[in-house]
Amino acid sequence: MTGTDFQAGIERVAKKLLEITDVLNTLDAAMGDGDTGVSVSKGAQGVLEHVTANPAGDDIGKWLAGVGMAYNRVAPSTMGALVATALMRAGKEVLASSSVDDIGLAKMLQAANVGIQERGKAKLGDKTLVDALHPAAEAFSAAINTGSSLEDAGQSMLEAARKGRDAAMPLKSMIGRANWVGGTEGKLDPGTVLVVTVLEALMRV
Amino acid sequence: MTGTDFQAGIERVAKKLLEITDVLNTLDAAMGDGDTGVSVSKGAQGVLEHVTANPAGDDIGKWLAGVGMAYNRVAPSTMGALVATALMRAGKEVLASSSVDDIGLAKMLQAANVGIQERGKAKLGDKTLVDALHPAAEAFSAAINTGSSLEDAGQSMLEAARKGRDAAMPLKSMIGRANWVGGTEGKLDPGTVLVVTVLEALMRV
Amino acid sequence: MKKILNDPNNFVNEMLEGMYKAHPEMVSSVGSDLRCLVRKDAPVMNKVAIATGGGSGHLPVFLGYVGQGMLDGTAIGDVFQSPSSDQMLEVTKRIHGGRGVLYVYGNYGGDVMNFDMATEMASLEDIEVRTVLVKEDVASASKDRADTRRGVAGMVFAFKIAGAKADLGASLEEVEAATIKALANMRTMGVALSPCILPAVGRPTFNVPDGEMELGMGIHGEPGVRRGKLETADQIGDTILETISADMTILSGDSVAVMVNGLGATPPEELYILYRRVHDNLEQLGVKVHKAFVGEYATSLEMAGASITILKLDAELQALLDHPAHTPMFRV
Amino acid sequence: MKKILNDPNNFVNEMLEGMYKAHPEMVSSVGSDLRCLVRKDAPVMNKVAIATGGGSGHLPVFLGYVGQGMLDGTAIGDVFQSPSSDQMLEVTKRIHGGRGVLYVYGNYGGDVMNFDMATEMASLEDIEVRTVLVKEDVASASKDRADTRRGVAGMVFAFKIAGAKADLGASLEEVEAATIKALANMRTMGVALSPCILPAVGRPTFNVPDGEMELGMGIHGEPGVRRGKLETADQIGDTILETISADMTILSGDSVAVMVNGLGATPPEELYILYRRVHDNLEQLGVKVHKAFVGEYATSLEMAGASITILKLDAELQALLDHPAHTPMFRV
Ligand SMILES: Nc1ncnc2c1ncn2[C@@H]1O[C@H](COP(=O)(O)OP(=O)(O)O)[C@@H](O)[C@H]1O
Ligand SMILES: Nc1ncnc2c1ncn2[C@@H]1O[C@H](COP(=O)(O)OP(=O)(O)O)[C@@H](O)[C@H]1O
Ligand SMILES: [Mg+2]
Ligand SMILES: [Mg+2]
Ligand SMILES: [Mg+2]
Ligand SMILES: [Mg+2]
Repeated sequence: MTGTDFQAGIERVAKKLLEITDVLNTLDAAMGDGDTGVSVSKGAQGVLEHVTANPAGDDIGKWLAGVGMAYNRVAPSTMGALVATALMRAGKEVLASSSVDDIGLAKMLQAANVGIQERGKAKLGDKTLVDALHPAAEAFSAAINTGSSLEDAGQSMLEAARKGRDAAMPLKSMIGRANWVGGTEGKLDPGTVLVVTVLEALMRV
Repeated sequence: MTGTDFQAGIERVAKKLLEITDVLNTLDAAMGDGDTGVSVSKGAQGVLEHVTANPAGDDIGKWLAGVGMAYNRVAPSTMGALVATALMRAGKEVLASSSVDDIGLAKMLQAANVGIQERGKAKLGDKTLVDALHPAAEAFSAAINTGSSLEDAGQSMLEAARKGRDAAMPLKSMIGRANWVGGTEGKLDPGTVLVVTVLEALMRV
Repeated sequence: MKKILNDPNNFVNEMLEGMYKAHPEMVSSVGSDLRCLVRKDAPVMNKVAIATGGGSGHLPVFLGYVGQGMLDGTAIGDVFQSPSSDQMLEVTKRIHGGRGVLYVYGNYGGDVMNFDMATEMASLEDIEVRTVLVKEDVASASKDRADTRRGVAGMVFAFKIAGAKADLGASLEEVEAATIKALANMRTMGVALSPCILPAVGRPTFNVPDGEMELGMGIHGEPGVRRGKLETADQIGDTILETISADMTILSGDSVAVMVNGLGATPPEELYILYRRVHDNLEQLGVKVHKAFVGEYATSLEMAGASITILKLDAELQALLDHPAHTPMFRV
Repeated sequence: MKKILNDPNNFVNEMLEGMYKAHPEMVSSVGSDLRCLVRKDAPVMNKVAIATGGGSGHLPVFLGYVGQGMLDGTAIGDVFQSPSSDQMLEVTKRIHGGRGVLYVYGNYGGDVMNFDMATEMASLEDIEVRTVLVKEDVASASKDRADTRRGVAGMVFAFKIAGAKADLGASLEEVEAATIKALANMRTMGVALSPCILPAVGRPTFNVPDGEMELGMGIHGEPGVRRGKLETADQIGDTILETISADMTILSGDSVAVMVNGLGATPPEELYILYRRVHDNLEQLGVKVHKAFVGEYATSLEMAGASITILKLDAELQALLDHPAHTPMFRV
């Protein structure tokens, strides 16, 4: 995959996120402060402006890190820091590369996953986006490493993310603002919905 | 009249005022801040305690000034300053006297009236207690000076006070807190009611 | 009622106990009457003493300004009620340092009457007292009745100027003259967005409906010049500055001090938003802001709203404003 | 909504503009980003720099404490939202005086993540950064989970101690150590009586019914330990002090600083009533109050309520607390 592919992927994700801001706000209102969508839409818009002004070039890694920082600048706070960390860590895996193969993609997703966990200190089962991202990254790596096609690996990744999202639903939020609010059990965590949406957009689902 | 008579008069007034505190509060609530009765009851109670501890003696003037200061101490603010001024000015007329004749009484009432007007700067027609007190003091002096009995002079005084109170009713309050509040026209001014009550108590009506 | 209280009848006395316990090095009472509060080091000999007083419920006014370079003492009453003339006299006697006493306080009926009585009593004790009434609220009466205007946050500037002049060793006449000059060059106007609740009453004594404001309302709820829809910060700032400059000439080249004062519940953030507009408007007029005071300087319990005070400065007033002051709630 | 505002979306930037206009001699921005606010004289060379940051809506926290003897700079975000790591980095670079930078801020997820990112980026620029997290709110987690506690008004004491130590020329390690010591000796607990309204939202994001209170509620509405009938000032003071002294030993002979902090709409009068009780209780325990801070130090817009912070002092902390400080909203 080239820089152009990455830029197209980022743009697809950003546009898709702009479509689900209301959903994210509603989910967050039920168990947080109701602003996930507000923050994500600021971030997505900022990213679209940034990539228009700074198209991807020869260094995919550096470019991705720049996209992450752009997101954090326009939409800081929790989600901004997590998104920026994910993109910077993923980018670090492919610094100075002008194209990335499937194994590289798997490493990037794992790096993003590890980075988010290091940054946010959320554990599996704390009912955060980690509950969707972690199994997805694991499934994708496993599939790629056992020789699956990108398409198939992507499908396993998506399935794992959706399963993780649903499995987190009955849990109680243990971290972040949702941790203050009672009665989070049985509600969808907006972060897990966001992860599934991002992966779907990458997969053009 | 001796010190004992004055003390008895002051006690009659204080007890009578304690009976009408609710009426005063209600009147003030309609056109001020609703605390005339609160303040008057504090003052009357303070006066009763003061005269019990400090009975009237040979110097009626000094004793009256003391009663006025006692009132001001327990119930300062507008009414406290006016009452204290009235008693101090009345007392000044009979300093070092152990008894007072009818002409002396008229002078005392006039001094109180003038003192209150100097202190409060309210003019006739501003809809304050001056509208009841001023005509009462004038009527009493006129009657005494033309040889009326104390009883008859007192009756003219009371009549003048009541007429003054009623004449002020349709007016608009021009001074004090009532001046802030709209729609005072047509309402009884608590200060005029207080003056009539005080004079009635002095006359044992 | 959203108040942290014990018995509402003890509101004033318990607040005072808290003040004495919190600032033992700065203030003390006159004898056992907590409501007569003076500088710890009173009387300061050979200095004109500055006294004030009035009802409680306006902190930092009055107690918060007692100390070096500002007030020597104050007598305070119940919430929004005058103290007694006796109390004012006690404070006066205690702070008198041999060069006379200046009373500086707001133009409210009960306060004026009681301070006037105290002045008469002080003269019997051979203490010379002069009075400067603070009445800088442009909204409270038209210019031809300016003498009946109320005193509001500008009181704080008056305390500062009088206190500094006295601290510099001036005579009673000189302190009086500087304070009168400051007041002639000072105007305030405010806006109220919500009422306050007297602790002993337990409900608002007046009302400002949600989404409305009353321009020019007084700090006890005295009606203002206009009740209407809540305007923007910029509109409020414009209106107030226009009203003030219609009442007092402010010219290009003038130097001013500005106070944007919160009435109690309005956060500092909003006060700075208001200040921003006032600053820009003054700048456009060619007026220099020598010093800005943004915060809570004279309040009405938990009333929401703000007032803006403009004080035109000459060299003397500017120096007096910048003179050091050190009190429990104010520091220069 | 009872707010003096223009476009709610400009709340933070217009507030900042007001601050820069009001205090031009004390603060300036880093380049054109108003949300990166530093001392006018930054960088102070050969001094450890102190930085903080977090969401807006807590004035005087954070901006009001930037100045001599306290903070060198701060990055602030939208109301109750973290600033970006970029902004923190910009502030860090601008204030670095060659001896390292100490981050002192409250333990909130978004802030921690962004400051951690800024730390990583600063290290790439060869700036040594250390972090001391403020997490002194006893109500926010039990003692065995003390590491997850929030930072509230005690932040102000932390700024004061760190700032004074740095002002005295100490090294980064020494400043860090003094700040850690202060935090180990500090506990806060608060009570909320009414919610606050985010300007952009226009209605309360949580609720406290009239006549009720929430003991231990956080400054963004984080739930506390008990929702119930509004208690008296004395009961509230007793409960908070008991909770604090169950968490940190306070012994007869100890010397402490006390902060009774208003959350926004609670008048100073009520804070003094609360202080009175805390002072009496401490006195009964044989504890000496070295200094009392009663006022608004860390707020939540127009929330009604108060918090109490106790800081145990040794000789070093006492000297650092008394060390001069001069900032837009705080002065020692
Ligand atoms: N420490 C964390 N690690 C990973 N994800 C987190 C963490 N804290 C919160 N989240 C995710 O962030 C989402 C909320 O995002 P958002 O509403 O933007 O943040 P905020 O809590 O600052 O309002 C949650 O649904 C959760 O999935
Ligand atoms: N300046 C004044 N001179 C004479 N009487 C006055 C004056 N101001 C107010 N009053 C009288 O005082 C009464 C109100 O008394 P009170 O309620 O105790 O005072 P306050 O206005 O301080 O609440 C009015 O009804 C009026 O008669
Ligand atoms: Mg949220
Ligand atoms: Mg009244
Ligand atoms: Mg306040
Ligand atoms: Mg406030």
